Order: sequence, then structure tokens, then C-alpha cells
Amino acid sequence: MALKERINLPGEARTWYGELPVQSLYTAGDAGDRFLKTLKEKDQFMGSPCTACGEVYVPPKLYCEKCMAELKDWIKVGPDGALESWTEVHVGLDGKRLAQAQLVGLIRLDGATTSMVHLLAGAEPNDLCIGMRMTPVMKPAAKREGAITDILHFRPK
Amino acid sequence: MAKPKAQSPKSEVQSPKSAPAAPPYHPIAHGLSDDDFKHGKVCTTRWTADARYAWDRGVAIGRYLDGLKQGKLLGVRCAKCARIMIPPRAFCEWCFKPVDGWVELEDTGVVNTFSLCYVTWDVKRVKEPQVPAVIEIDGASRGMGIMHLLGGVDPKKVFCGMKVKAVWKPAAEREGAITDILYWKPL
Amino acid sequence: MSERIAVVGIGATQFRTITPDVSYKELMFDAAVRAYDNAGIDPRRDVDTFVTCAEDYIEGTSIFDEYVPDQLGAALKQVHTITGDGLHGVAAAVMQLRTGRFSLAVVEAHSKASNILTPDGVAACAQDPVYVRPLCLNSHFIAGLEMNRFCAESGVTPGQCAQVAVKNRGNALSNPIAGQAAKLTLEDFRHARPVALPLTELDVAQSVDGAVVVVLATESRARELRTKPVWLTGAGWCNGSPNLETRDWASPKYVTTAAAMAYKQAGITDPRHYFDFAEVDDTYTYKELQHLVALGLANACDVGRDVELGKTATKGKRPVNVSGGALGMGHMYECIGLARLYCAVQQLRGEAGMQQLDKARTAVVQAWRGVPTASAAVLTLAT
Amino acid sequence: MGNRVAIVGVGMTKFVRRALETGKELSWLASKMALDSCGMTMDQIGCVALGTAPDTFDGVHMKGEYLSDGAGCWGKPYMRSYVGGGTGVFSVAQGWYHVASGMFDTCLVVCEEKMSTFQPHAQAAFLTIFDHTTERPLKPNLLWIFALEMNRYMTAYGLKKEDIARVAVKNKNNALDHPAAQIAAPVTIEDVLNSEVLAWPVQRLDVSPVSDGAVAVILANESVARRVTDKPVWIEGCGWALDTAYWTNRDLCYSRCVEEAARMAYKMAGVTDPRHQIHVAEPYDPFDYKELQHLEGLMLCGRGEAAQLTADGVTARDGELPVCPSGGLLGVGNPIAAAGLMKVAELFWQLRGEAGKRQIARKATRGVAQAWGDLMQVGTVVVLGV
Repeated sequence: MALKERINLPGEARTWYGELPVQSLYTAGDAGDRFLKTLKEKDQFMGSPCTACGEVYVPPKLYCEKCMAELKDWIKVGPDGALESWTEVHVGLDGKRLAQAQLVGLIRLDGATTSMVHLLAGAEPNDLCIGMRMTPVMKPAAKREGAITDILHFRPK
Repeated sequence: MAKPKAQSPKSEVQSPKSAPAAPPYHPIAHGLSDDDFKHGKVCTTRWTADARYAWDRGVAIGRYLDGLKQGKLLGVRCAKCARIMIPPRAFCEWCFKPVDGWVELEDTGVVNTFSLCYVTWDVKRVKEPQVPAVIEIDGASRGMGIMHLLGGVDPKKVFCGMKVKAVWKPAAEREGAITDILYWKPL
Repeated sequence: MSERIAVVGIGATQFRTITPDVSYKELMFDAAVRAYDNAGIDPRRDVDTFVTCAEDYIEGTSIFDEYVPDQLGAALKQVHTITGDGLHGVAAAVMQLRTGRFSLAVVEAHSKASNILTPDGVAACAQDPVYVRPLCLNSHFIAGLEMNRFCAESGVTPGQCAQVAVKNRGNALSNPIAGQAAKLTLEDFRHARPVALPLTELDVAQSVDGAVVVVLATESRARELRTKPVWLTGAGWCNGSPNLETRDWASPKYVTTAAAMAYKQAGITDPRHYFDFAEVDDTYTYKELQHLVALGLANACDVGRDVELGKTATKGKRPVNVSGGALGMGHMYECIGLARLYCAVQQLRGEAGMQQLDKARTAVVQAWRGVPTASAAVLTLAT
Repeated sequence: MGNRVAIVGVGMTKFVRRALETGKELSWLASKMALDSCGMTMDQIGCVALGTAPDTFDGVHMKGEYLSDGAGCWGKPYMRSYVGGGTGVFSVAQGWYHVASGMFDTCLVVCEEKMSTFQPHAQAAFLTIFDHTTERPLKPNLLWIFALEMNRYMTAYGLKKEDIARVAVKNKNNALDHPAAQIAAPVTIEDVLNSEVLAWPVQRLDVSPVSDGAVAVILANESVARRVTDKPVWIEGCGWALDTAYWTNRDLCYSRCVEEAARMAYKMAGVTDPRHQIHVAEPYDPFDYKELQHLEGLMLCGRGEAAQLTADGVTARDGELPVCPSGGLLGVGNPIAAAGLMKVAELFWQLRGEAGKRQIARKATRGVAQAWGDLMQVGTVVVLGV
């Protein structure tokens, strides 16, 4: 240490506790709002194609990430899709071990060129393989709140 | 899609019709009202960050806090620029060298500037104002202040240049924190 | 044509899992004093511009750059933050030097990882708030998904990934500042607890505290200083998609693009045979392999075998992370790239002590900003 | 010495209290408008310089990465710079060094802020800008530092609240002509003086509103600039400086960091007599007294003289030195980083004579935009000219 004075006694090395008290309320945005409402009210997955790039974004976007064009069209996609990758998560948000490991997957809905991240259920890790057909399991209509968690999980079809 | 009706941007751009439009020409963004949130007209998600820290106090601030616990205000001295500084730091920011030792300062000072604040940090209105101030500490070089609160004084009677003295927590309750000084009162 | 840019001073603290004896300011001061001493400069008199690399949530302070100038000798001077890896900061400094308005620049990055009580809670705040965060998943899941896909497409096995940790943590044994050195064997991986399968806890770089400061100069200025300049021949950086939905899960193309930018500046057409050694990001074991492919230093089909055969070992054909990498030296948030650069410059100067390679005249250094980002920077160096 | 750099296109969203759009979408709206304004497409953009203030506002860690797809960063070299409130103007300096270095022909500069995400009120996010050990335990409010500084400024120069309120009146009324402005009602000195006291001497109408919004500008080197527009606006100089963090050890009546930044920018621009060589100014005005302090820091008048300049009408839109003809942060709104870049956008329109109803009366070929922030410690300055 380039300091002239140091801490020499272990008891002097102490910490000061604090936090970032951040509570946030996020809007889903122009495109997200419409996507989540359609899913909630009509059980329908929507995607937004970019005619220039050929991408079909699911969830849909207001703009194309690649060429920045405005995406005006909306098309129906899914609800089934193919598994692009998966993992089994053993630690929680607090960094502690989970009592029950959680399967997570990347699912490319039929008609989309992008993949959604969601929870997987109804399968063991050994049953899963890339390319496997998956289908969403939705919350009962009355309990939906216009959030991505209106989809409970995806399961093998 | 049912977009919220509030603030249709295009209509605002176009009025009044007689005057030529000024750039930016079509400044879009859809403003939302309280109602849109309250009545769930927009999809939202909430999140409370779990972001907690235990910052190492280090040499300079560690000893400053230990001094506060003993009811002392400690400063540091730079021999090169002949400044006595508070809050303490391990190095002089102007000379870029380690400081040359500790100085016990007075627990009195002069109000450099102050405010009468009717709003708490989390934006709640209060009747009696808090009186934050920058207090230049006696014994430190001129202009060396710290931020703290004034108390025991009619807010209307606070003025810049007022002499003040620290009101300490009882020794047993001090924990080595800036709040070991409850507030500063007129001397 | 602008002047060449050189690294003319480096300074680093020890990297330790905890540093309870110093505040972050004192930690930074230590690295800064060492770097300025190394370059033979006085920051108050000589330095024209300072770049610091930090993220608020990591520090626990909003607008963290407020607290930066004093301990760098930068008060009332040109200072700004780049919220990126230290190598992004180096690129920012290079651009400033190339405008011709500055001749000496300083880049700083540090880690006080031990001061974050909830690193996973903080990391989660970087996930998309609408589509990902409501799933309440530890951010390592993103690495798990990526490793699985990478292994499936490239044929790399989790055992080959494990070999990266064995190599790098072993390399760190001879690095005097490394904070996560260990003599591991593949057997240790059989007992390692899973994090996000196929990723185990031994596949993840563990964090350390520390700071690194680097001094850069234009060629004419560098010639006035006493240190042997190490030339920064190229600097590239690039972003992929920040969204999990739209990224390429098998290969980090943004690393390839960043590398192409740096190689073009340096006039490098055959990276595989050009570099004597590489210091690349290994935040997760598989990342080192993925990055070697993306940098054009290996084929996807061979990269796993290469590490098994020792081609990337210190005594191998082209050593990778001789320093120990992030796995062996420790994960340092925004300082991860500067730690790689620090060790690369030591090698190129011939000052790497026990780690010194026989042949060290050219190097590539690369950093990635960790999950959930798709953001990387690449530097090329030569003596 | 370095390549000449021009601004060739500008876009901005409307500044609103709470936006439906995500921060990504706001960034895209502004970027798209900037591209369209000069007929450019994303493949003509070499790199992106992003500016946005604390992550706690948008509530996203690594906010730059999060916003990057909306700001056109996909497959591009992108960096986010960050100097608190000074970010908006600094981002142009950041873009400048990207292009002036010769490494890029063009740079898209995007600034975004979505302050409404923070609950229950964005102001509380500022608690965490204070030192975690020596200041945060006192539960400071952002208003404190402004009130402390304003009081010090008023005390040092013997100014009254009326002297300062004139700035709020001027700017909020100027903003009535800004189609993107959040404030849309005329204000009088009495309104300011009678508004709710927040932290004396700061009252409600001394302060800019909390906003969501984004602004984007496109920078190009000389050859590209000449190709895409007949009226490039040149970045003649830029400067920045960060003072010590020990703000309670500084004299708060004067922003020496702004002076330091201005000196750097003026030197680059060859400005030796700012009062006569600068024709229009957009100094940073999150609070009304800040405009006065910054006019002094920018050396557009002597110390303590800015209030008189305002009283004399010199800084009015039809005055000799129009100041904040846009309406400033006080009028247009204050999405922190975006607000700073809005000032640069305003100079772009003013210098090209395209500001419509906001066009200043005098002829102007050179203007200065300035922002300020951190713990009252960073100054950022850009000098533009045609």
C-alpha cells in the first residue's frame, strides 16, 4: 500500500453498512404492452417481422434491433416452439442453494426467428434435447395480470 | 391497441395552426397519467433491488468515525500545502501525496451556508423544516466544512456566519458514525 | 496519420478476496501511485485526461465518478467515466490521444467486490425488467444456457471446459498478485456443486478486490519517459444484442467484430500465427474457449482438444492466460480487462518474473462484461 | 490536429412526466428521428456514444447495455459515458473524440433518461449520490445541495429571490414554443415567489420538472458532413473538468469546474473573448440560479453579474445574448442526460436558423451549450459554430 499510515490492528478494520434503496415500476413499453395484453386476453402470441432483415421478433418490438426500422406489422406466432438450449439452475437470487433445482429454457416459437427465455416443467434434464418441441402452459385466464408470468412455464409437447 | 389518450403529440405540434411548426417536428412519446397506473390500463412490473453493501471504512474514514465515537472531530494535515482538512482523507488531493498526520479539531464552527428544507429525502412533506448546513470547522483550514444539520434554533433566525457547536449523543449511545453528532446548535 | 499510442506505466494492488484495511479510495490511490511511479510522472503536472471505469450498482453509489478524482490526482482536471470494462476505458483514452489534443492519459478500474453483500441481487438488476426479471432467476442461468448451446454446437465437453480452470488457477500459482490461485485437478470437478448445469461452481471465476491503473501516451510523449513503451497497435470493441431473445447463443460474434476492428488497425491478417500469447476473458471456463474461437485463434472443433493437449498452457504453442486469468487471479468486475492488460504488459516488457515467457513480443488482450451483456473489447499489443 | 467534426442530424422525443415507452423505445424514437433528419441509415453509422445518468432512475444495472439495442448499438462499437448531470453535453464531447480520432467517420450520440421508473419519486434516487459513510446517514435530499449552493450564491452577491426568479420565468415561457416541452403554461415572477417552499431558498417553480425522454444527434467528419447536409454545425470546441469530491471544502458560490471546462473548450475553439464571440448560450438550468452561476462560469459575464444581465433583458430571446431560448430544463423538462443533449440540439437548430418560433432575433454563428453535475463538481461545455 502506498499509504503512509496503515491499519495494523484487526479490530480497526471495520465496515459501514448501507444499501441502494431502489424500488422500480416498469412499463412494458409501446410494443410490450400490446404483446402482453394480447397474450392475457386472447391467449395469442404475437411477433413483429422486419421486412428488411427477415427477423421476426418475439416478444415483438417497436423497432428492428439490427436496422432500426420501425416495425409496423404484427403476426401470430406459436404457441408451440422448439427448444434452443436449457439449463438447470441450482442457486437462487440470493446466491444460496435452491431446495429444488429449476429448469430454464430458450424456446423459439414457431414463426419466430428469436427465442424466449422461460421456465421449463414436466421434464427431467436428461429428457431434454435441443430441437425438442415445447408448448406453453398458461395461467388460468382469471389470474393473469399482463406479465410474462402469465405463462407458467413451457413443457415438452 | 388501446394507447392511453393523454397527450396526443401530433395535435400539440400542429397548434396553433397559424404559426409555422418549430423543430423538433414530431416529438413523440406517450405520456401516462396516474389513472393509467392505478386502474391497470398499462402493463407494469415492479422490482425492489436487493443491493446491500458493507463498505470498508479504511484508514482515514475509519479513524474519523472512531474519533466521533469518542466525541472528537479529527482532521488531517498536509505539510506541503499547509492545509488541515476535514473530512479526513489518507492523501492530499491537490499535492497527491499521503497526508502528514492527524489534528484534533474543535467541535465548534461557522455556518457557511444553510437551507430550510420541508421535504425529506424520500419526498415526504414535513411541517418543521430540517436545517442542513455546511459548517466550517474551527481548527481546520479556512473553508473546510462538513455537511450536517442545525437544531435547537428557530429556523428563521439561522444566518450565514452563525457560530455553532456540536450537540453529541450521550457517550454510551455513540457508535462511530456521523450521526453521533445529533445536530449543531448556536454557540 | 496519428501518432502511435503506447502503454508507459502500469500499477496494480494485490488482488485479495477481502481488503478490509483500506477504503476503495485508498485501494485506488495505491494502484495510482504505483502506476505513476512506474511511468515516472506526476499526475498533477503531467496527465491530460483520466478515464475511470465503474458501474454504480457495483459501487453502491450513484454517479460514482464523483468520488474518483482525488485519489487519482485528477481533481479539477479532465476526468470522465466509461461504464464499461477497463479495456473500453483504454479505447476511450486511445481515441482522446489520437485527436492530438492530449498526450498523456490515465485509465483506472477497480473492484471492491467484497463490499457487495448481495452480488447476485445486484446482478439480477441487469436483467430485462419486463421479460426476464419476473422469472426470478440467478443470472448465472444465462451462462448455463450459453455453455450448453456452445458445447452442443462445437462439440466441446464440460470436461474440456474444466481443464481451463485447472490450467488458469494453476498458472496463478506463480503470479504474485493473483487472488484465486489453486492446484486443481479434474477430479475436483466431480465434487463441484452445480450452479447452472453444465456450469459448476469451479467453472465460475470467484471475485477479488483490487485496482489497476494504466498510463498511456502518444509516441512523442512516450519517448520522453523512462519506461520502455509497449505499443497499443489496435483497439476494438463491439456490442451484440443485450436481449436474451435475440442474441446468438453459440458464438459471441461481437468479439469477432471487435477483434476485426483491432486487427485491421494493427494490420494483422493472420491472428492465429501472429500473437505470441493471449490474455482473454475467462469469467466462466467455457468463455475462454468461446473467446479463443471468436478471436480467430482456434477452430471451434479443436479448441477443446487444444486445452487438453496443453497447447494453451504456459509451455504450449500459444499460451493463453499465463497470468491465471480471471479464474486464477480473481473476478474484478470492470477491472477484469485491465488485469489482463497489466499482466500482458509485464510479459511484453520482460518483467513477468516467474511467469516470463521466452517469446513475448505480441499479444492480444480481450475482455467481456459478463452476464447478461454481449459487450466486449479487444486490444492488440506489440513491443 | 484531429478531424473536424460536425453535427448533421438531431432527433428528440417529447419530454413527458411518465412515458409509456421503455427506455429502449425512447432511445430508438430519438435515434430514428435523428437518422431521418439527415437521411442517414444505421449502416452509415460507425459507432455509438451513449449517455445516461444514474442507473437507479431507470432501475436497471448496467443501464447502457440495457438501452443499447434501442440506441442502435447492435453490432457496433458502443460506449456509455457518465458524468452525472454533465452527461448530456459530455456525450457530444465523447462523440467528438470518437470521430476526431480518425477511428470513425460518423457517430450516433444518444442520451436517455426514464426517471419515472423510480418509486415513489425520482428525487429519492439522489440519496445515493452522497458519501455512504459521512453523508448518507444524515438522509440528505437532492434539494439540500441546491439550496445550500443557492443560498451561498445569493449571500455572496447580495441577490434577492426576485433576481433569480426571472430566470425561471424567462425559460418556462420560452418553452411554450417548444413542441417537445413538458411545461405548457405561462409563469410570472409572482408565481415563482408564491410557489411552495421546498428547501428555502428553493421553491417549486425554481426547479425543473422530473421527466422521461431521449435525444439523439449524429456527428460526422468533414467529408461525410459535407455530403449529407448543406448546413453542418461544427463542433469548434469541447471541454470538461471534474472537481474534488470534497464539496464541503469548496466555495459553492462559483463553479470553477465550469470555468475550467469552458477554458478548455474556448481554447480549442479559438474563443478569446466569450462575451462577444458567443452569440447564443444554453447553460445548464436544472434550478433557476444555476443559469446565472453558469453564465459566470462560462465567463459570459463577471462573477455576480448574471442576475443583472437577466434583469436587463440581455438574455431574453430577443436580447443581445439569448440564453436558453429552448426553454431550458426549467421549461422543456429535465430527463437528466437527455436534457443536456437537448441544449446541443437547440443550438443546432438556432445556428441553422431552423428554430421556428424559438428562433432568436440576433444573428448567431457561434453558440455554447453547457451542463454540470455530480456533487456540484463537473462542468461540460461544447462550442458549436456555423
